[in-house]
Amino acid sequence: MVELSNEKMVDMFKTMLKIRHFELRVKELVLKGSIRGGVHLYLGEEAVATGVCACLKKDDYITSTHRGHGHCIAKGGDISRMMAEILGKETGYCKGKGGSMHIADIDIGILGANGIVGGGLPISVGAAFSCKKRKTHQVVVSFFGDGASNQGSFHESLNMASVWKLPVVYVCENNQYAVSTHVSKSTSVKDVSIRASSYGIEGRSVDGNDVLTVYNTAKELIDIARQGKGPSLLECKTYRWEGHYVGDPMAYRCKEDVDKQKSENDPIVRFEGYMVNQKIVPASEIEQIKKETIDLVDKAEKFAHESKVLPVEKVTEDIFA
Amino acid sequence: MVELSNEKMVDMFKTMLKIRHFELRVKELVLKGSIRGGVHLYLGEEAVATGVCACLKKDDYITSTHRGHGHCIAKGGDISRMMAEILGKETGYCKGKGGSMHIADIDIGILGANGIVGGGLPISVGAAFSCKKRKTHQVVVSFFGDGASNQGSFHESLNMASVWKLPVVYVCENNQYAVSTHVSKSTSVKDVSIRASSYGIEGRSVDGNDVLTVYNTAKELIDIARQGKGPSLLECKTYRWEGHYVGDPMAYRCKEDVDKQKSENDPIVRFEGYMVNQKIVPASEIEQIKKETIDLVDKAEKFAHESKVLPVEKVTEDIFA
Amino acid sequence: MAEKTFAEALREAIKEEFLRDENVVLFGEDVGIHGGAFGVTRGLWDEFGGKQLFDTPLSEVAIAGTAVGAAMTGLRPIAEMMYLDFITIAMDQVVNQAAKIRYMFGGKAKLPLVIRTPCGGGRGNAAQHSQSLEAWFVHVPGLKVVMPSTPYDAKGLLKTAIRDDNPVIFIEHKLLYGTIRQDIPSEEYLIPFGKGDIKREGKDVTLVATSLMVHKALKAADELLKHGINVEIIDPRTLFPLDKDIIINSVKKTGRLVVVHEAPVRAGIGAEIVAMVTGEAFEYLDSPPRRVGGLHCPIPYELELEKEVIPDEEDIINAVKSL
Amino acid sequence: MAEKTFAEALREAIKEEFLRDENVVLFGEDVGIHGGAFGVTRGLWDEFGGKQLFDTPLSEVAIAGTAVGAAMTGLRPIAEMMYLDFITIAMDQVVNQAAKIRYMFGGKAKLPLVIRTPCGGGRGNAAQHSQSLEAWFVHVPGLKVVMPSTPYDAKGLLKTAIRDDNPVIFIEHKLLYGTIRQDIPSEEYLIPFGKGDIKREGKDVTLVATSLMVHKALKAADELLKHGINVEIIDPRTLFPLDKDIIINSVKKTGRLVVVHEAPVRAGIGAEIVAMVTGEAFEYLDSPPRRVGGLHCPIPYELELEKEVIPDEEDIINAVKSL
Ligand SMILES: Cc1ncc(C[n+]2csc(CCOP(=O)(O)OP(=O)(O)O)c2C)c(N)n1
Ligand SMILES: Cc1ncc(C[n+]2csc(CCOP(=O)(O)OP(=O)(O)O)c2C)c(N)n1
Ligand SMILES: [Mg+2]
Ligand SMILES: [Mg+2]
Repeated sequence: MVELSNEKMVDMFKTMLKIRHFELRVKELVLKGSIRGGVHLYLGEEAVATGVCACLKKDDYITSTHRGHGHCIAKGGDISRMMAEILGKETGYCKGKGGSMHIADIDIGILGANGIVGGGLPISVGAAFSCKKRKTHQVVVSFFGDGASNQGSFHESLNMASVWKLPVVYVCENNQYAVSTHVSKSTSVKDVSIRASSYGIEGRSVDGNDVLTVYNTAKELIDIARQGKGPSLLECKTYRWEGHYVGDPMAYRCKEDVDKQKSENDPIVRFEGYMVNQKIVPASEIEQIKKETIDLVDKAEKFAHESKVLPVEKVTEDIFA
Repeated sequence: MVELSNEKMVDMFKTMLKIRHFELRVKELVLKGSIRGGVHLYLGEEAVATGVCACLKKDDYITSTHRGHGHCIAKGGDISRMMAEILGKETGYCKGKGGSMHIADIDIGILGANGIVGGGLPISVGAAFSCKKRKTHQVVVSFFGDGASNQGSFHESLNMASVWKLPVVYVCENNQYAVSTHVSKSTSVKDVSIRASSYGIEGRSVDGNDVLTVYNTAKELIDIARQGKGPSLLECKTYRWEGHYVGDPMAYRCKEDVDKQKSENDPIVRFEGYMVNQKIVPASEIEQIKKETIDLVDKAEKFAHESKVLPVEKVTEDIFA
Repeated sequence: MAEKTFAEALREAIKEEFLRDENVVLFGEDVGIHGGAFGVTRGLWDEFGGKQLFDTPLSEVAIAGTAVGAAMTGLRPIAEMMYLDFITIAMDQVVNQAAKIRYMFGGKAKLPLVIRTPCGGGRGNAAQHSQSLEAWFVHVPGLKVVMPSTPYDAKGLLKTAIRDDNPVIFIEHKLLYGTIRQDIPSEEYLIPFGKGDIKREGKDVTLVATSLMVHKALKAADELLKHGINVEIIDPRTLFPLDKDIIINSVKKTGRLVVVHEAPVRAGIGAEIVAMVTGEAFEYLDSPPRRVGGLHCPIPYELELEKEVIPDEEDIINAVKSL
Repeated sequence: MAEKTFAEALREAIKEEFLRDENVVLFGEDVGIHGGAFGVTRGLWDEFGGKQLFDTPLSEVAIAGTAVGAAMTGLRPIAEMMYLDFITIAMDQVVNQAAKIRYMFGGKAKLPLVIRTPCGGGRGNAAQHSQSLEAWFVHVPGLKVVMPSTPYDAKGLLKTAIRDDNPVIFIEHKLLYGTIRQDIPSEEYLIPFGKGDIKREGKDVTLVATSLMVHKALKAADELLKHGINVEIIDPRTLFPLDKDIIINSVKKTGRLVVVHEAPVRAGIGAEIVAMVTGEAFEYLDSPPRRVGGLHCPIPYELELEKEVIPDEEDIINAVKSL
C-alpha cells in the first residue's frame, strides 16, 4: 500500500469529477443533436482511468478505446480540444477528422482512442518495444474492455509482450457488457485476470470503482514494468452506467440494475465519502471543486462551439507525412 | 485408464508405422525432386495423431495443419490418394490442386490440412457448432502446433468453444519448434495446456511420444466433449525429427539433439518395445507388419506415379459448387 | 404487397429462410435481443434465439471461422460482421479459407455461407466504421459479392445468397436500412445472381451505380434531364458475378459511361467496370469513361468534411456533364 | 559495382539502413538465425540480432501492431510477413490502424513503417502461399505500395521505404530472390517513389508490367520484335504513388496499352491502370487496352496447372498481337 499525499488524492478526485462532468455534458450535447456519430460514455468508470493514469508520467504512453474520453482526461488531455474534436471543429485534437473515437495527443503519450475493439493492444506492444529498445524507462498502459479480452489481438499482444518482457500493463475495464452482451455470455472466465496465467505474467482483479485500490495495484504493476520485469494484466471491475452508446435502447438489461449501481456504487461518491471521512478535504471544499470543474467544462464547451469547422479544401490533407 | 484390446493396439501400431513409412517415402521423393512445394513431415510425432484419432469415429471431424499427413492417415485417409495428391495427380484427394498442405477427405471427417498456421481452429468451432446444432453426437478434434498456440485464432476459438460448450478437443502438438523458433522463445508458458485456464476448460499435458498415454487422455477428453460437457485442451509433447520442411538447413539447432531424440525417444520403438514386452504381439509378427506397411506405401507410390495430371483445361473448375 | 424498409426486407428474408430450413443459422455480435447494430435481426430472438439465432463473443476471426466450419458440415450459416471495417480482422478465414477451400480440395466441399455486413459512411462514424471494401472481395476468386440498393433487391438477393452453396459477401449500406421504403410482394421471390437491373432507362449516358449510389444517381438523373441529358442507370446488384451484358448493351446504346461508387476511386470496382467496358466495347465509346468515387482519404468525422469525401448528386452531375 | 541477387540487394539495403540509424529495426517470424523464409536477412543475426533484428512469435496481428506502435514512438520498423497471404490476418492493423492513424489524428502522428512480404506463385506452394494482393493496398488511402522487379530497384526502393515517414507495403516476388542478378553500384543510392522506369524502349505498344512480370514481358518483347512489334516496357515500381505520366506519355507515343500482372485480372491493378489511361488519354488509344493476369481461380499446386493459371510470355505475346 503506497502512501498517497492529500494533494495527490485531491488531484485524483478532480480528475474523476472532470471526467464525470465532461461526459455528462457530452451526453447532453448528443441528446440535443449537436454531436454526430457514435459516442460511448465513460460514466461510472471514472476510477479506472483516474487510478491508473495517476501512476503514469507525462511521457508514458497509453492506448485507449472507443470509450476513451476518460483515459484521455486522466492522462492529461485538454478538455477544450477534446470537446472541439467531438463537435467536429478545426481546433479539436484531430481537426474534426477523428471525432470521439479517435482522440489522440501524442505529445502527452496518448497514442489514440481506437474504433476497433482490441485494436490498441498490438499497438501497445510496439510502443513498449520502442521504450525498451530506446532504453527510455517509459511505460505503456493499454486499456481495453471485457469484450476486447476475447479478441485474438489480446492473446497475441500479451504473449509477445511477455516473451519480450516489455514494459506494458494491460488494463481490462470489465464494465460487465460489450454492447448488449453480458460478460458471462462472451467470456469463458469469471475474472479476466485469470488469463494472465496463459502468459506467465502477473494478473490481478480489483474493485474498479475504488480509485485507491486501482491506484495501488496499478502502481505496483507499473513499477514492475518500469523496472524491466515485464508486462502484467490488471482487471478493474466496474459498471457501464449508460447504454453502449448514447441512445442505446438497452433491451438487454433492466433499469433497476443500473439504478442500483448508480446509487450504491458510484466511484465518485465513494471516494468523496472516504476523503471527507478521513478529513483529507473538507466538504465545503468539495463543493468548490465541483463548481470549478463545471466551469472548466463550460469553458471547453464554449471553446468548442466558438471554433470553426476545418475548411473542406483541407479534407485530403494529413494523410501522408 | 481404459482397457485396450490387443487388436486395437496392433491397429494403432500399424497406423504409426504407416505414417512413418509414408513420410520416409515422401522425404525420399522430395529429395529426388519428384515433389514440389513445401513438404512438412510428421516423422517422430506419429504417436499423437495415432493416439488421438484412435478415439474417434469415422464421422467425427478433424481439422489438420500444414504438417498434416499423419492426421490424415490416422483418421483413415487413403495413402494412395494422398501420395497421388502430393505428386500432383488427378487421382489425388484434391486432383492435384491442393498438394501436401491441403489434403482433405470430407467423407471421413477430414476437414482439411491448412496452409495457414492457426487457420483450422476457428473452422473447428464451426464444425463443433454444427454437431451440436444438428444433435449428431459427433466430436471435433483440432490439431495445431506450439507455434499456432500464439495465434489470435487460438484464443478466439477456445473462448467461443467454451462459451458455447462445443464438442471439440484442441490438440496442441508441441514439437518444440515453429520453423526455427524454439517454443521457449515464442510461447510465454512452459505447458501450452496452462492456457486452458483462460477458458475455464480442462487442460492436460502429456508425453506425446507415448501413444497409450495420448490415447487414454484423448479418450477421456473426447468422451467429455461427446457428452456435451464442452471443449478441452490437450498438449502432446513431442519432437520434430526433420527440419521444418524437407531441405531446411536447420542452422538453429544441433544435430546431436535431433539424433538423441531419434535414438532415445522414438514413439514407434517405444510402443514396439512395450507390445513385445507385454507379449501383445510377438516380435516375428512385428516384422511382418513392417513389411506389409512398406508394401502399402510401395503400392501408394506406384498408384501415384501411374496416375495422370489433371488436364489443364480443368484448372478453373471446382471453384464454385 | 406491403411497404418495407431495407432492414425489414432483410429481416423477412432471414425469417423466411429460417422457417424454410432449420439448418439456416445466423450469428454475430449482439444480433440477439439487441437485434444487431442496425436492427436487422430485431424481433427474431423470441422465436429463433438459441435455435437459429446466436450471439457471439467479440471475436471476428472465430465468427468467420465458425461460418466456414459450419458450412462445411451441413449448416447454412449467415455470419454478421457488425461493420464491414471489422472484416479486416477475419480476412484469413474469408479469403484463404472460405474462398479457396472448395478449389483446394479439388471440388470436394460445399461452403454455403453468407457474410452480411454494413458498409459506407454518412453517419459521422469516422475512418474505422465507414469503409466500402467491395473491390477487395471481387478480386478474390471464390467469393460472390452482393451489394443491393433497394428493399426488393435486398430481400430477393439475400434469399438467393442463403441458398447459394458458395461463400457470399453481402454488403448493405448503412444509410439504406431505414431510409428507403418500397412495396414488396407477399409471395416468395428470389433474384438470381449475375443479373443487373436497369433502375432508370435512358439513352444518352450509361451510369453504373452501386448500393446507396443508385439513389444519388437517380436524383442526379432527374436533374440532368432538365439539362436535356437522359441517363440510363444500371445497378449491377451483384459485383461478382457481374452482369457484363447489361452494362455493355447499355453502352452500345449510349456510347458513354460513368461508374459511381462510394469507395475511393483508386483501384475501386469502377476501375474494373471501366476496364471491362473498354476491353469489350471500345469502339462504341464516344468519350472517355468516367469514374466517380470517394476522395483518396479515410472518411473523416465531421459532417461537412465527410460530405466532401463521399460522392454526391453534384459530383455525378458534373461527371456526366463533363463527358 | 558488384553483381547481386535480388535477396542480396535487399539485405544490403537493410544492413546499410541499420548502420545509418539505430532506430531502424526489423522483426518477423524466423528472420533471425534462420534468415527468413527466403533468406533475405540471412547473415545479419550475428551483428544485429537482439539489437535491431528480432524473431517474433507466430503472431501476425502482433507483428503488424508492433510496427504501428513502434513507428508512432520513435522507431523505424520493418516488419516481415513471411508470405503476403498471411497479411490477411493482420489487415486491421495495416488498413484500419497504420493507413488511417495519421489522418484520423489530424496529422499528428508519423508512421515510418515498412511491411516487407513475398508474393506470387510458381513454387508449387498452392493457394494459401502464392497470392498477389497488391490491388487491395492500392485501394486503401494512406498506404504506399512498392513492387520492385530488379535487384537495383529493390535496393534503392527499400532504402527509400525505410526513410519514408509513412506506411509502405513492400512486395517482393518469391521467384525474384535468387534468380535475377544485376550489377549494383557500391555508392549509396535511393530511388524515389512515384517514378516508373522504362525497362525497354519501344514505339508500337506500351506494356506496363509489375514485379516478376517485367522479366516475362522482356522475353515476350524479344519474341515480338521478331514479328516486327517493338514493345515499350514500363515498370511502375511503385503502384502508389503511381507514375501516371510515364505511362500516359508512352501511350501517347504508341497508341496501344497492355497491362500485365500476376494477380487475377478481375479488379486487379491492371483495371486501375487501364481506367486511368482511358480516362486521361482516351483519344490517343488506337485499340482497346488489354489486361493480362492470373486466371480467376486460386493458385493450384501441380506444376502444369499452376503454369496455366499464372500468365507467361505466350499470354503476353498473344495479348500484344491481338491489339
Ligand atoms: C473489432 C470490432 N468489433 C466490433 C466492434 C463494435 N463494438 C464497438 S464497442 C463494442 C463492445 C466493446 O465491449 P468492451 O470491450 O467490453 O468495451 P466497452 O464498450 O464495454 O467499454 C463492440 C462490439 C468494434 N468496434 N470493433
Ligand atoms: C499464419 C501463418 N503464419 C506463418 C506461416 C508460416 N509457417 C508455416 S508452418 C510455421 C511454423 C508452425 O509451427 P507450429 O505451429 O509449431 O507447427 P509445426 O510446424 O511445428 O508442426 C510457420 C511459421 C503460416 N503458414 N501461416
Ligand atoms: Mg465492456
Ligand atoms: Mg511446432
